[in-house]
Amino acid sequence: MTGQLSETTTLTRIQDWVVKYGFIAVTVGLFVYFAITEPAFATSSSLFSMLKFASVTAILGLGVTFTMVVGGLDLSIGATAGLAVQLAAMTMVFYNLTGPTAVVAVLLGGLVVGLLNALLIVVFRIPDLLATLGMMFVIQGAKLIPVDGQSVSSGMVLRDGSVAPGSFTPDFLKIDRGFIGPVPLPVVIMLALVALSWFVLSRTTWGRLMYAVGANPEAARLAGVRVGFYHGLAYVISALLASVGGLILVSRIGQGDVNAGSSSLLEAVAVALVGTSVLGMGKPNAWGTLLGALLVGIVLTGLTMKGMQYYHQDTAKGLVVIVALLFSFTLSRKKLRYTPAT
Amino acid sequence: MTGQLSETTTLTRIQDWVVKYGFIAVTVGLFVYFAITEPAFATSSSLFSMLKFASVTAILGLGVTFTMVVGGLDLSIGATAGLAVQLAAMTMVFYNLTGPTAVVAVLLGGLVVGLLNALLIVVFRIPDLLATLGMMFVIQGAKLIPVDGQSVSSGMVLRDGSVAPGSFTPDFLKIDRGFIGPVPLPVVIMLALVALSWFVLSRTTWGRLMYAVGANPEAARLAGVRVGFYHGLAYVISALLASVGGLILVSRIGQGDVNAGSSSLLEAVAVALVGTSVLGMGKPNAWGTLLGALLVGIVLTGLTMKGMQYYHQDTAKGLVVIVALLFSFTLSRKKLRYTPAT
Amino acid sequence: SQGTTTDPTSASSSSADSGTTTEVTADAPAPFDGPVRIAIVQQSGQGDYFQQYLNGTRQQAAALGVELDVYDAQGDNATQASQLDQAIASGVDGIVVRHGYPDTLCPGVNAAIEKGIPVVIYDVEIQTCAPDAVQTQQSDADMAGLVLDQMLKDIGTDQKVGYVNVAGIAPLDRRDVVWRAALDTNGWQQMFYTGSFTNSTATDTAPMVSSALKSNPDVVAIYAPYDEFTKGTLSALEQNPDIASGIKVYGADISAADIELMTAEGSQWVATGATDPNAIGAAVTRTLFLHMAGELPKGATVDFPPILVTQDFLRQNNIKNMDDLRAAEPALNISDVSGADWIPSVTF
Amino acid sequence: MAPDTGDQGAPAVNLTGGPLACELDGITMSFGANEVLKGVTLGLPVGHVTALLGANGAGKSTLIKVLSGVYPEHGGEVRVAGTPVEMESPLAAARHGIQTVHQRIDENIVPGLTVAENLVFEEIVRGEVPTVRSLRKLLPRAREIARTLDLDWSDSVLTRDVFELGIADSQMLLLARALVQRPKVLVLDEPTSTLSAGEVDRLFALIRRLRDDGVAVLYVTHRLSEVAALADDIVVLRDGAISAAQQRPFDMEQAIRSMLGESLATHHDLVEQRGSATAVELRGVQLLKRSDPLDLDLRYGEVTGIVGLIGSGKSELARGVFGADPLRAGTMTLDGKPYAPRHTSQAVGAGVYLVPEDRAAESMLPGWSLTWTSTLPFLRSVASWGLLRRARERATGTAVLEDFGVVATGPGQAVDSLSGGNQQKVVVGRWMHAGPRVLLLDEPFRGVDIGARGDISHRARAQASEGACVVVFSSDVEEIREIADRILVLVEGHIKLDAYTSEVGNDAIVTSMSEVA
Ligand SMILES: Nc1ncnc2c1ncn2[C@@H]1O[C@H](COP(=O)(O)OP(=O)(O)OP(=O)(O)O)[C@@H](O)[C@H]1O
Ligand SMILES: Nc1ncnc2c1ncn2[C@@H]1O[C@H](COP(=O)(O)OP(=O)(O)OP(=O)(O)O)[C@@H](O)[C@H]1O
Ligand SMILES: [Mg+2]
Ligand SMILES: [Mg+2]
Repeated sequence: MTGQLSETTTLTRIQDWVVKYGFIAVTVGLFVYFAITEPAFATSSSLFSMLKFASVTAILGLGVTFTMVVGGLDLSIGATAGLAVQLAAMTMVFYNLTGPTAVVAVLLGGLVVGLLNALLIVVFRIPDLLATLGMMFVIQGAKLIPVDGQSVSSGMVLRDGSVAPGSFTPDFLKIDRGFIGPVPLPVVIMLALVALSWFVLSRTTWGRLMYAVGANPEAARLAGVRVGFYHGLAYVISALLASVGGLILVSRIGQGDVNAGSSSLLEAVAVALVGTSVLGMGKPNAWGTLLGALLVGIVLTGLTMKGMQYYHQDTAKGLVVIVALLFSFTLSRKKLRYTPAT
Repeated sequence: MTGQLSETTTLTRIQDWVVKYGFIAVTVGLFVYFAITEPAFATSSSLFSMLKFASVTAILGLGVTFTMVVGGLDLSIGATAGLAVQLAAMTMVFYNLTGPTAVVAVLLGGLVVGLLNALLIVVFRIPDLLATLGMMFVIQGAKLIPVDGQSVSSGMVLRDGSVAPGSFTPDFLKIDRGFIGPVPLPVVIMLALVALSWFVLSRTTWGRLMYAVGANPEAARLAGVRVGFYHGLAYVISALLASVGGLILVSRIGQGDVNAGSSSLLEAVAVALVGTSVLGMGKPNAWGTLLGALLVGIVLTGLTMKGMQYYHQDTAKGLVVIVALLFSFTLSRKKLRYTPAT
Repeated sequence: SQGTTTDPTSASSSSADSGTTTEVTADAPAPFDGPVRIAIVQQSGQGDYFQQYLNGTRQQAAALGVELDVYDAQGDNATQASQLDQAIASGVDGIVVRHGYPDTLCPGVNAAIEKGIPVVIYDVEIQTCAPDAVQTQQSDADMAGLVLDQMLKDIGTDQKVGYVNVAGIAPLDRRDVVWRAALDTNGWQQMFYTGSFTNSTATDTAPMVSSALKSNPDVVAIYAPYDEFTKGTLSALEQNPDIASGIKVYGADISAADIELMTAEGSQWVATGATDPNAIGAAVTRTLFLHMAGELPKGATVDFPPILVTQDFLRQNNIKNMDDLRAAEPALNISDVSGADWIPSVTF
Repeated sequence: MAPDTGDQGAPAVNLTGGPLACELDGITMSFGANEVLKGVTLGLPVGHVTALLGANGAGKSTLIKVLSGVYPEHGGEVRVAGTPVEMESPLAAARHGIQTVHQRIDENIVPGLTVAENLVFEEIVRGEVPTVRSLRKLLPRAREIARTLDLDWSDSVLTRDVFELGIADSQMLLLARALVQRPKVLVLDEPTSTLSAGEVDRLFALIRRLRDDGVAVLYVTHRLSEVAALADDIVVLRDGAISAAQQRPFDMEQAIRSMLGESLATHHDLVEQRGSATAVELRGVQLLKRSDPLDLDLRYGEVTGIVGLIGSGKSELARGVFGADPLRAGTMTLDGKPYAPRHTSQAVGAGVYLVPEDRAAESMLPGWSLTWTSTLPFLRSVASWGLLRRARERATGTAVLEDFGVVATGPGQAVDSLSGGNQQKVVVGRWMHAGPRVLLLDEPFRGVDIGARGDISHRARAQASEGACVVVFSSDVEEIREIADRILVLVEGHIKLDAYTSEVGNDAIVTSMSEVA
């Protein structure tokens, strides 16, 4: 019995610990560091505003997570969130309808985008990345057509010369500005959606089947799984989540904004990808995505408080991502297998 | 043991034809349409300026193509091109050095980025998408540090209060503004790089081994291929190509520009992905990437001449991508297999 | 047969603010006696300001029956250079170049002029390298100056202040120069300098200002010299009601959305420096027409003055949108700038 | 498990006393906590074929990967011609004259490259081909390599994407590629599991020729008939250690005992069962592009074996009945009712299950545990209201594991880290556990050791006697005879013979298999 037993030496045990908890440790460590050096950082209002800031990224990241679970990647989420902004503003300002109507319109819009993505990918067999990239461009342009490229705001003059009749309703603005107890509403929404996503993905048959589709679609099909359905479902869920993110955005801005959402894409992807490595999971998962969003939020808030130049944001974001990945992939002794396909 | 030949009915023959040439037919068809309806479209100066316009996208797309060949995807090319813009401007304006020195500095910068990407991916085993996404953020921020976030232009005031001594040299500006015979230099560079990339990818053992690494790294490893070397090589080539694209960009802009390059990423990815479907190849290839860039160029130029709103650009771009993909993937009878991995 | 009445439908299919045209009293000179095609080559069309600018351009072109090609670089300078080439190659009769870098545009502008295409520049400092182009600009220095004077009046000297801006964008850099001078002369102490210029500037700027505020709750005023920055700043204030309630915000630009924000209950945006982008778009186009007709020499310069708009002024006059503002402040219309008896001037 | 102390005692390093081409000395290897090789010492004599036997998971493929430089981090020593060498990479092994054809074809074929490029691949890798070379110029060399195994592939086949080759042709390609290198040591890991008789004969002729030229051959197989036909020596690997070694004449009983342990379940003689009620009725079904329509009844209560050469349409038939691919033409009924599954989920819902032939590509979900793999098709039964019940899941996983004696660390182990035979047990087991009406087994014994093969066939027969309709597809007549009550011979999509096993001899089957339609 000589051989090289993989002795669980202290070293490998430390290594495993780092892989599993390193990411969380970094997050907590940074948090503590900022809390000590910047007294303003750990105040509850500062924390809540940080969480609020992270909420949109986290929610869009959840959408990306779902599509990564089925082995794809939704590049259209940023544009979908932007579409939501546009739809909400139009519903309330142009048509003078209520806040709830705007929410319904936004979710319907998201549903349509999700179904279109699913159609292109499942029925027309266009690889995920390509289909959603195309959709991204289409939505980005198409959403501007009804508003002639202008941001919608109350009091604006319409094509026919009349003044837009409506404005953002107070109940709608509550989506971003409301509270439940001391907790801002978007934070509640984010946590609820993360918990729900986690639940769906790891405790229900739907989630399991989505993971199956992502792991080996052919094997899943031969096990009797309706691969196309679950594959498409993930894109519908993703688009709906993006719409919810858009709702928060538009309620935060308080008017239409033609550019909202588009900058969220790469950040959401980054957060979801980073999330795959949390707890040494090696697969896309909801809590990981949340943690990724929080880590980015902590770093940006903390460094801004420390007075860094605005362009250090990106550097910091990138370094955080890379360091998180070093923990998970470089140190990991088991091969992490997650590969989002086309 | 030749396996069965598929029956070639008229229908399937048409279908195969469409898959193979449909993309080219659409490109040519649109070209002819614009040439007829917009007399200014098909003039040689107009065509050359269109080609010049497409050159940067095509060159960045080539970089993406190389990384897709090895089964990855380089998300840092846009940032790398932006870094090139910054480096060239700094070399000439801050340090008052010559154009050739700037070119060398830019290519060295690209080399460093490529090697860093290769290090993260090959040595530190971080999945391609994640590593290059992280690098993208890092470069985007880091390139702004030496210039305090400002676009470099001649005559600007430096940190120490002195005026920047240098300016863009005429020979450097020739990179974008020069001609060889009637052909603009960037077009020549683009064609040369496409031809070279095609040659390397499909006529040399290096290219073949890169395809092998992308298609089945395990098989390549078992056959003795130094998988890591070729995998890393693709990222180095990609970063160098991005730097060349950046050189053309900065010489076109004629001064530093902090935002240059970043908008090219998704377009370059789209073009390279669309290129995989040209001629029914089903794998990333240099000519396909060129054609993709040309198609996008034709559509955007033609529609602009037809007086469309700016936001229709995106819609048009997206629709072109989707239609091209419908030809290749939906109609294709053979299963296209290309899947860029993590 | 340019009409005299409001004609929103024929003026443009895509107008937000539709203008009124003045009556012409003379026949148009060459080349406007035949079909004319002009192009505008703009650095970016995204955002309200640029959309309104383009709206003014379109309506003014339509009023004279001129066809307009719009080249939009979506913020990409290299693309703008290419598009200038494309516009020249497409054989238009005149070109407006709007925003961008001088070094980027200079060769193209000179090439166009060499080919006999008249060029009007808006807001690019290109005099030295393209002396034959007609220069137009809104005065950013004046705009910043007006607002900062108001700020001085409101808060006095020796105060702690915040600043939201980024470097590297020409008009913002010009405003920055005025800001630095004001810091010095007024003894203001800049506590933070932050901002994020992205595709969704307002949304991305908000969290940064919010964090900066938390570590510097003692600032009394913030200058955010671009309305997207101003919006982001307001949103950040809103998220920190406990520390931010007394802070005054000074901005730039004006649009219907901005008016809504300034007049909203409890709004902290107290003053902005403004021009009407619609009017400027139209005036620049008129300048091109004059230049094309030979009534304005090569190398001429035309300036568009800004005005100061305060929250009090808006509230007192019950101003809800740009139409109201124009009615209350006709100076915004600048319809007399670059006018001629053969040009139906569009006023808004 | 009691350690095997076979009467051979400590395994001999050198059975023949002749010169050794290559020696393995005290090789150890482990994956994580799993110690797979526990000190293997073995010599490969020049001009001998050494058969390496062992149950699934014994460590054969691992040993081979050590020898071929895939696992450089092993313990112990490798000597080539008496000199210790570092096998630090596959390239190093090739430089020392060791050529290997690994077990998993999909890990060795490079899709996206042409057949020709795959044939010449090793030479491309070693830089023996000039850097700049067009495909056309590779063709002559590719043809030459293909000819080693008498593969007369036309240029149109050679320039095709290798992905379009079937699994058997791919195997032949890999063999040709290794054989043409004129190695000093040739290592073949289950090369015949996807081949049918004709190809096997050609391969064997070539191996014998190489042996006579002085090549040392290490040959891994689960087919004892091949050992008898080809091998000079037998070495048996058990639980990561050599448990026995033999020279001709072989004592197969003894070999099997050392493989599987003394507790080998005695081989059940087949008691023929004849079914009556028709389960699936096929009418006018066309399997291949140009084959005639076929009528066929598959009955409950018996095991139907469908045997045919490669490309005869066995898989097409299995997949058609399962709804994995649409039938080209024809109709089916199940229990007398029209049955036209447009999707596999309908088949599974109706109790029609398929174990597909390509395990890695069609059954394995990377990283999935034994439990998850087992419950995948029947998630609804381990969930209530869409909510997964973990206890129920684990119970199913454990049941599958125990029913088949899967060698695993527990129901939580990832299935793709099991050895091939154990993977197959899991896949077969999950369907059997659910009680199939119709169970289609496509090449169920591919890469499965005799013990497991006995288990699977025993269980399949038990299912049939409980009333299920079991259909086994194979190209191996022996295998089919071992399991089937009724034998059908398929030739080019057409049934050539349909008889009960007891009524038909081997010769008749083989003759009709090779008949031309
Ligand atoms: N990459 C790996 N990671 C972890 N465990 C492995 C790996 N490869 C093999 N094993 C384990 O090593 C043991 C030996 O596997 P190996 O493939 O060598 O068996 P084998 O004798 O070739 O079996 P078979 O006849 O089924 O091919 C098995 O228990 C398997 O689970
Ligand atoms: N991937 C493929 N591409 C093209 N033709 C194929 C492919 N797979 C199988 N074929 C062809 O389809 C026909 C039927 O194949 P099928 O797999 O049903 O045969 P089989 O009897 O099961 O043989 P095997 O032992 O190879 O599985 C054959 O002519 C075969 O060459
Ligand atoms: Mg094996
Ligand atoms: Mg088969």
